[in-house]
Amino acid sequence: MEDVGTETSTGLIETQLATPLTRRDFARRAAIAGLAVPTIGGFLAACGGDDEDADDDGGSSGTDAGTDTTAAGGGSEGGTIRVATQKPAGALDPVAMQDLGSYGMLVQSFEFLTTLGDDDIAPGLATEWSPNEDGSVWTFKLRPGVTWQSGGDFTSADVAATMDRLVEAGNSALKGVIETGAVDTTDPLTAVFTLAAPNGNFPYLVSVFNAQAVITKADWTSGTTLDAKPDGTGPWKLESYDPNTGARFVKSDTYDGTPPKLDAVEFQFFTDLGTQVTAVQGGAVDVITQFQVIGGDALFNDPNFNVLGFRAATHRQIWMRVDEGAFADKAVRQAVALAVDRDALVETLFRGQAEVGNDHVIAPIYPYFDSSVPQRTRDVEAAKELLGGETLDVVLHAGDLQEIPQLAELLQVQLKEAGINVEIALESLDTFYGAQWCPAEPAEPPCSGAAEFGIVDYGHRSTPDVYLNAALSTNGIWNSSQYASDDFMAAFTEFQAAIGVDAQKAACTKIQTILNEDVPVCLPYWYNYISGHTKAFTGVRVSALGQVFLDQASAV
Amino acid sequence: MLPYILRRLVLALVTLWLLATIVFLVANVLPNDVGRTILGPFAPQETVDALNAELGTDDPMLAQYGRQMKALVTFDYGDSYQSKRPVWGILSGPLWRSAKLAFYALVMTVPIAVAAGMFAARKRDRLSDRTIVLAGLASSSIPEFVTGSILAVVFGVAFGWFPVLASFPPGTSVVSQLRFLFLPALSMSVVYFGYIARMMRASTIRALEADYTRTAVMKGLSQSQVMRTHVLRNAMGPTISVISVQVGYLFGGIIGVEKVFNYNGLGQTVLIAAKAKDLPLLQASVVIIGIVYMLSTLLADIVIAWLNPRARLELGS
Amino acid sequence: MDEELVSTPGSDQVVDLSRSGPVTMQMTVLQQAAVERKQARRERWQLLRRRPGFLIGAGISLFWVVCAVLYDRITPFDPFDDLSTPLARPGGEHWFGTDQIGRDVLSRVMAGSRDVLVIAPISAVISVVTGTLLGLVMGYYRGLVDDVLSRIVEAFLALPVVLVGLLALVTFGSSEPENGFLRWTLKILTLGASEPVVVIVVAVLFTPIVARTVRAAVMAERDLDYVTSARLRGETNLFIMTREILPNIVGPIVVELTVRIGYAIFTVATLSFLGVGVQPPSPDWGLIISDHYSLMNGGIWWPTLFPALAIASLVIAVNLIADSIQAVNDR
Amino acid sequence: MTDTHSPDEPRRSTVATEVPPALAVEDLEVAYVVRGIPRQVLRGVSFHVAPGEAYGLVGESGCGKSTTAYSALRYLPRNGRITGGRVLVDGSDITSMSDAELREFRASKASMVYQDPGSALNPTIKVGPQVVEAFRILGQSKTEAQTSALHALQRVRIADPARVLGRYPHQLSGGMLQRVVIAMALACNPRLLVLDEPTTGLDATVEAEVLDLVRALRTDTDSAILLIAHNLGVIRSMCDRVGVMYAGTVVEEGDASQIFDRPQHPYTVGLLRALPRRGLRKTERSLATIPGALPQIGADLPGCVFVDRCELATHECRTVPPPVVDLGDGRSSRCHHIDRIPEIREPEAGAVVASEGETVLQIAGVSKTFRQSGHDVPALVGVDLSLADGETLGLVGESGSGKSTLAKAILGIHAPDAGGELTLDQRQLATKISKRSSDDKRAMQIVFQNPDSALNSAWTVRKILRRSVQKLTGLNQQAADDRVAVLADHLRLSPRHLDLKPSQLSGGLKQRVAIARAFAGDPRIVVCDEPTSALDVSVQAAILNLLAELQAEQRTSYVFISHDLGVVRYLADRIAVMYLGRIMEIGATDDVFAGPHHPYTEALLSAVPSVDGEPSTRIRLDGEIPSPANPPSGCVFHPRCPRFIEGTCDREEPPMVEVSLGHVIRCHIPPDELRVLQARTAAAADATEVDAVADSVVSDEPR
Repeated sequence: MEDVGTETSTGLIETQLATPLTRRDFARRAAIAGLAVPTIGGFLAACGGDDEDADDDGGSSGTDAGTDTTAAGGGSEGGTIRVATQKPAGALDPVAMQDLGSYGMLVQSFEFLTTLGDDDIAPGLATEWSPNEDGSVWTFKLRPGVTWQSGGDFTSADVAATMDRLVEAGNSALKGVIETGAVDTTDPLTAVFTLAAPNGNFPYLVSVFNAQAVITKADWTSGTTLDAKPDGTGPWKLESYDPNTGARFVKSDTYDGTPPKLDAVEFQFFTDLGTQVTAVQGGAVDVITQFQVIGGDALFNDPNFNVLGFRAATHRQIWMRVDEGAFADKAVRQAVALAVDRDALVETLFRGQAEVGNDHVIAPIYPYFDSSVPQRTRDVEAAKELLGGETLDVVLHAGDLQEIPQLAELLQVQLKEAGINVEIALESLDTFYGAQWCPAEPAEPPCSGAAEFGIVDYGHRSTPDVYLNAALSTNGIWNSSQYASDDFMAAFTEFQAAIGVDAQKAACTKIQTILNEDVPVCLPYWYNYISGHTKAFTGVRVSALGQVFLDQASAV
Repeated sequence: MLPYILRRLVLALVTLWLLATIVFLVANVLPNDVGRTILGPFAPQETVDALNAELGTDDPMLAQYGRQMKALVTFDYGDSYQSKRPVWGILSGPLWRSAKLAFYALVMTVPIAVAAGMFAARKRDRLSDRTIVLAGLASSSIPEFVTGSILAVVFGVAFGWFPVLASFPPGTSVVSQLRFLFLPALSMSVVYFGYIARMMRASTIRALEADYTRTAVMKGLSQSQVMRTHVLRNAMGPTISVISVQVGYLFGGIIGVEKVFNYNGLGQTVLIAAKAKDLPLLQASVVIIGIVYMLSTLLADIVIAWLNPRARLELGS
Repeated sequence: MDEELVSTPGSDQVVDLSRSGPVTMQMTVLQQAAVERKQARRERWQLLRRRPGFLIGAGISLFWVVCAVLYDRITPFDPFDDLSTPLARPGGEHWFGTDQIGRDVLSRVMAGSRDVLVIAPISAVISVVTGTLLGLVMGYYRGLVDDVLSRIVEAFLALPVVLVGLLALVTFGSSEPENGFLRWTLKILTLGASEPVVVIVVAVLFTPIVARTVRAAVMAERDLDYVTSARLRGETNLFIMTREILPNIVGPIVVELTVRIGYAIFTVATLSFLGVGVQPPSPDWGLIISDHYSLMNGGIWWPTLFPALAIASLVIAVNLIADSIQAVNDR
Repeated sequence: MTDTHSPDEPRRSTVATEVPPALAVEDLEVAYVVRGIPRQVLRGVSFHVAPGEAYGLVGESGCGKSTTAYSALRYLPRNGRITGGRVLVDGSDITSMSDAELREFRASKASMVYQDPGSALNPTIKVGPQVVEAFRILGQSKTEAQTSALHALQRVRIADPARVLGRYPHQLSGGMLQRVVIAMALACNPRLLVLDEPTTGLDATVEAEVLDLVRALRTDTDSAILLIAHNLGVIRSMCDRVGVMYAGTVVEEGDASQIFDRPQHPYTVGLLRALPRRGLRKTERSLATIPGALPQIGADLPGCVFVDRCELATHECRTVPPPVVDLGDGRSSRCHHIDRIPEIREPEAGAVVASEGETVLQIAGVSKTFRQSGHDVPALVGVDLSLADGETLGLVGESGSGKSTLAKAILGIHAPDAGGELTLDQRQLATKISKRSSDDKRAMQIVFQNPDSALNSAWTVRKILRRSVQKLTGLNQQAADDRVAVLADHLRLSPRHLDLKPSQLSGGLKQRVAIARAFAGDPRIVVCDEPTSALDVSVQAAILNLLAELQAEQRTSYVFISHDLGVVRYLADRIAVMYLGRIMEIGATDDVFAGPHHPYTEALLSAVPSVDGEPSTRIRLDGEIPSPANPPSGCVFHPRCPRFIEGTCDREEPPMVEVSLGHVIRCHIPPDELRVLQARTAAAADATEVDAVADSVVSDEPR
């Protein structure tokens, strides 16, 4: 429950960027905003038609956001932008927050050392950074002249305090990477990180893709919330906050960067995606942080709406327990995978705004994805054969989130043809995470007490490490299928140790093959992150983590 | 009058105590294992036990009941399981917003529905009466969430006359708030209309058939004079009384409407709390609605007494 | 108003015995009496049948009952497995269009009557049975018993149905409770209805409302002289309540039953709209609406509108029947 | 305070042919639409009322009296239609008026006063505005209307009109309310005043006041009065002319005294003979009854409407509608056989013999105190009574005098206060019914006033009777069935009736079933609580005959409660007069009626309007019965007593004085003195005119 508990696509956000990658590599999987598409027709033509094209578009789409920004130069001064977002699930505690709604709030006031760039991470509170030879010590030069909204200059002491807090709270991205006291603060404008182990990819771990890594003031304490103590170094200052209705940020007069053109940002909180679309249509809000293709037709068709859509690693896993029950037999798991009609799912649930999955967690957007591993396609006869003519009665557990209920229903129909009778047990997300999926605090990983068969949602990650580590590793904390495979573990270790895309790809080929064979989880599709804003504004940038950047936004 | 109100308040306290007891039974006793309820069937027993210990739900029933009663008396239901904030703090804002919405809906409906009910009674069994009766029946038969969705699409999206979302930004002027709340209030209004108009029609017919109405007609008063001076006052009483009893029921409608219009009232809060199995929040909400119900019935009785001196006499005794 | 001015004067129903001449054969006489009684019943039925409201209500209800009984056998498509183009507009093959995963909305709406037509009447019947018992006791004994029970009833009345529905569904879940006694009770009471918790919640919360109605009816009856007469010949209270008074308040109880069914339908639909109660792929009307209402702003109105109309039609139908029965009762 | 009145006076205009009538009803036909079918209720009603004349309509319920009255103001129920004929008020035809004309007509030319004044005024509005409204409608300004309202109340002899105007209706007594209604009705000085059962439901003493008032007001208005009453005494004492209605037709019309003394239609004859008139006792003869029942509304009646119940009926009567036979002097009758009227037989002498038996029931010091919102309300105070085997004890008194409470105390429905003793056949009786043995339960039963509520309408007659038989006698099923058959036969219920439900029976039959039930276990005592007051006279006669016969056969004792002194006098062997929970006078019926009476008895007796047209002594009582919660000091009757002796009556409880054997009066005035006083009053009755009472003003104390 603590990890999740929100109706967002990335209920499980714990970005882990442990793999050394070059900046160029990163850019290809950054999944940064904004393929701007005016109509659904165009959008479908661009993305639905050819995955590779879409991928390329996605890559260049980073510049699309940049184009908006330059265009914003001609935008008018002043005004307020209204943003529809998921209601924050918990308190706005930067250290402990776990959901998109909270992320969206925090990034308005706080900054990261490295932030969202056009095609890579870009300088944030750090103007430049460099590692030592083996990548075990990283030196970040800090931006001078930065002041806190509550007064005082931003210094390396703030960075050090923030990092200590994160380590103490067990931030999973930094866990094992740094220890407390890792930051040397001798020079107020230089933060020197001494890592526990060499890591070539460290700047990503303190970027926007580790949402909890916002830099807070040295005297900040864990548990303090933004609304209790509005502060930050960023462009916006929290003016009012009501956990139920929304929040309002105004231009911060202490911000050292280019002052935002807009006067204020207003967030309205929603519990329901559908009403957000209605809100945009009715002119109640200008930006929608995320919406779905189904139900979003109105926005795709709206000539005054700018759809920001991009490919992401967001996906669903249908887990099957390998240790006991109906799915202990690998043949049954394979039968399920064969009975699933992935194309139909992609078409029905996403109108093509998704890519079919192949039962492993290496997303096609990752550079090391091996497209040569054969794609599994539907074969009901083969599935029946695997089941040996037997029928199977199972209960499918799922949380009520976005398209998951429909996915469950479609699976029910599809599996029935192969002789697998599925009963659906749909629960609210809270119940689901509390009950059917891995309990909050597994006494003994892996994931003691998960249901046999279920659907769980995974949010976007810049690398597949979390998926591989938490969901599939022996004793992984979210290993709901209780998967334990030495072959897989070996391949995973190889992937982590690998330097460079080619080596990583070689490891991924193994991972893809092993998982396809063992099918601890069936992965029906990867789907696109879709966001957007009305054309009354420009310069809006979003990330796949529900973060909206409005410092460069302006009214047209 | 005052002793009557005092006695009613005392009775209300008794009712409140019973209400809290019922809620306690439903939430704590019947499920037998609150921790299991919250964590679900797959959670390991140690986790469940730990949660029960944390929540105090493994204490003897009597101790738990004592805590509940203390919560009722001190108005302190502790912290929400979900957000770890005090329950009353979470509920006060939404309660106020829901009250505003419901009141708006009532103000919007009552005059029209009362007029329609009286008109129908006057035209009893004629086409206009049948039309109103059927419209009332239909309007109170369509759940609020359905009406709300349709209204949102038609007036909010297609015509763009009203905001489709009820959540107005802080600092919105009252007039502007009325615009924001118009569509949700209207969706509730449609259902209220059916209730009130039908009730009003029935009690108007009763009043029209009463001897005093005959006296008035025989005096040579015009029909509208008779309706205004003699029938209205007498017919309002039963209508008010029935509506006040429906408060709890009508609250169910608010939940749906608030969901459709993303209005952060009590309904939304409760719905979220329910899905999160946030028992303290839910229990407190039920008690709040209970208080609202009792206040509204009390208010209704006072209004009725004001309308009808004979009722006043009955109340006095 | 003077008796003779009432639209159906009492004299109209009085069988005029004095004019029928001397009675010779007792058998024929008894038969005649039976015929007369039957006539009275038939007359009531004819009165009912002559009301257009009743006919319309009965017609609509019958349609839904047929749908519920024959279920997927009469639907044009399989309401669960027959997938075609998602969200196809109404027309041609799919009169009511298709839903978001491509099932025929008409078929689902037809099949969707089953849940509601099991849950609503069962919960209404339970509430009427328990409410009647409670109301009898309250109205008959008055005094302390009534005071105490009235307070409890009042407390229940203060409970918002939907909210308690949420609370109960949360605590018990939509699955069967762990508690053995409860599970047993639910099984007995709900006759295998698909959603025992919903049934019980609705039944429990409607009980006090019924009890109030019955109490009022009993209060009116218990002061009548036939009750005094029964006490004078030494009848037990139980006998007086169940054998003397109860038959006389059947009218309002029947009306209450129909009205409660209407409210139960409404409540069940609301609960499933709010996302508690039923499980997919149930074609429950509230669930279909819940799944699709947010699509309306995209112009996809059919998967919301048709189940909504179904709910409305059934509630209206039941209420029309209730109104008609009441009108005939009041004669 | 005392004065006399001859009810046949004044008779100003018998037939004023030269003056246009205030009300002319011509061939009026009215139908009610029942289930889509129009059913005729008035079949060509015609009569005229001259200005200043009082015209009475009599007949059993359902004969169309009220429909006629309401038609005269065109105020029919929603399903009523005037299908033929005309109603002319002051020369204008109201059947063809537009809505606006009708309103104007009602505002200025006609008014109506009806039964149950308690509901005739709007309970939510003070009396003042309601009276003022009646004047405002005439175009008066607000202040004018207020002054007029004050005058209007003074005119109906309300002592403190300003205070009454500031009251709500529920704060006033029934008599006071009826005065207010009359005041409103007279606001416009109407050409036509319709009174529909204006005194039904009021106590005899209050009724007398209201009737006096109306009579007095007639002298200063020129209004024509149309009076509807089922009480023939009221009609006789109030009206100049009378129309007798049957099945929607006026069957006989003429001068009031003529009609009552020399009826010329079989129906009128039957109606009058059914009444216990002229001090008739059960020992003299049984009462005449009219067999059968009123035809159903809308029935096809090709011949005489009364044919089915007429002794004289011939074939002609069935097929040919009788002509209106003008008997001269304004009299007419619709009968083919007026010449044969004298043939109609008087009932044979009754076989009922007064009984002198053992004491069955002894009541000693029975009191009953109710707790009402924290106050003690004594409803019975130290009542001592005895009831002999086969005897009828009549209980009389105004409402609130404790009659019913006494009956219920005897039956154990309301257990009396501790200290009182009930003895049945020398055995002490438990005070609570639930504590009594089944024999004791069986020994005492009751017949209620309203047979509709007394019988379980969900049960068949057979079930009702069988249950009582089984429960009271403990017989088995077969034996009980046999006994039910015997019982039914006894009560003249045909076996057919047994399988019907009460709602399918007429009022008279229902009451028979109720009596049968009371007799199911051969009771020693039957309490009859106004058993005939809900019934028409012809049915009442049958029930009274039946009760008398049953008593004679089974030696059952009756406690007979009634407000109708004629009925009590007919049936009761002894009479107890109650006031404020106390017995004021008790004695053999003849003694009580002959006097000397207690002043209260005297007032009760004089309040009854006589059908026989005898001039009667009229004693007025001030106000109404006081609240039992605060009984007056001394003699509880003293505040209303016309013979009140200051210093004695208000200080000391009066003693029980034996006038003659078994005739006891609770009064300070010695019997001899009372006898003299009462004789003097009676003598004065012949001399004094009615209008002397006009000055008397009644206080407005709330009930």
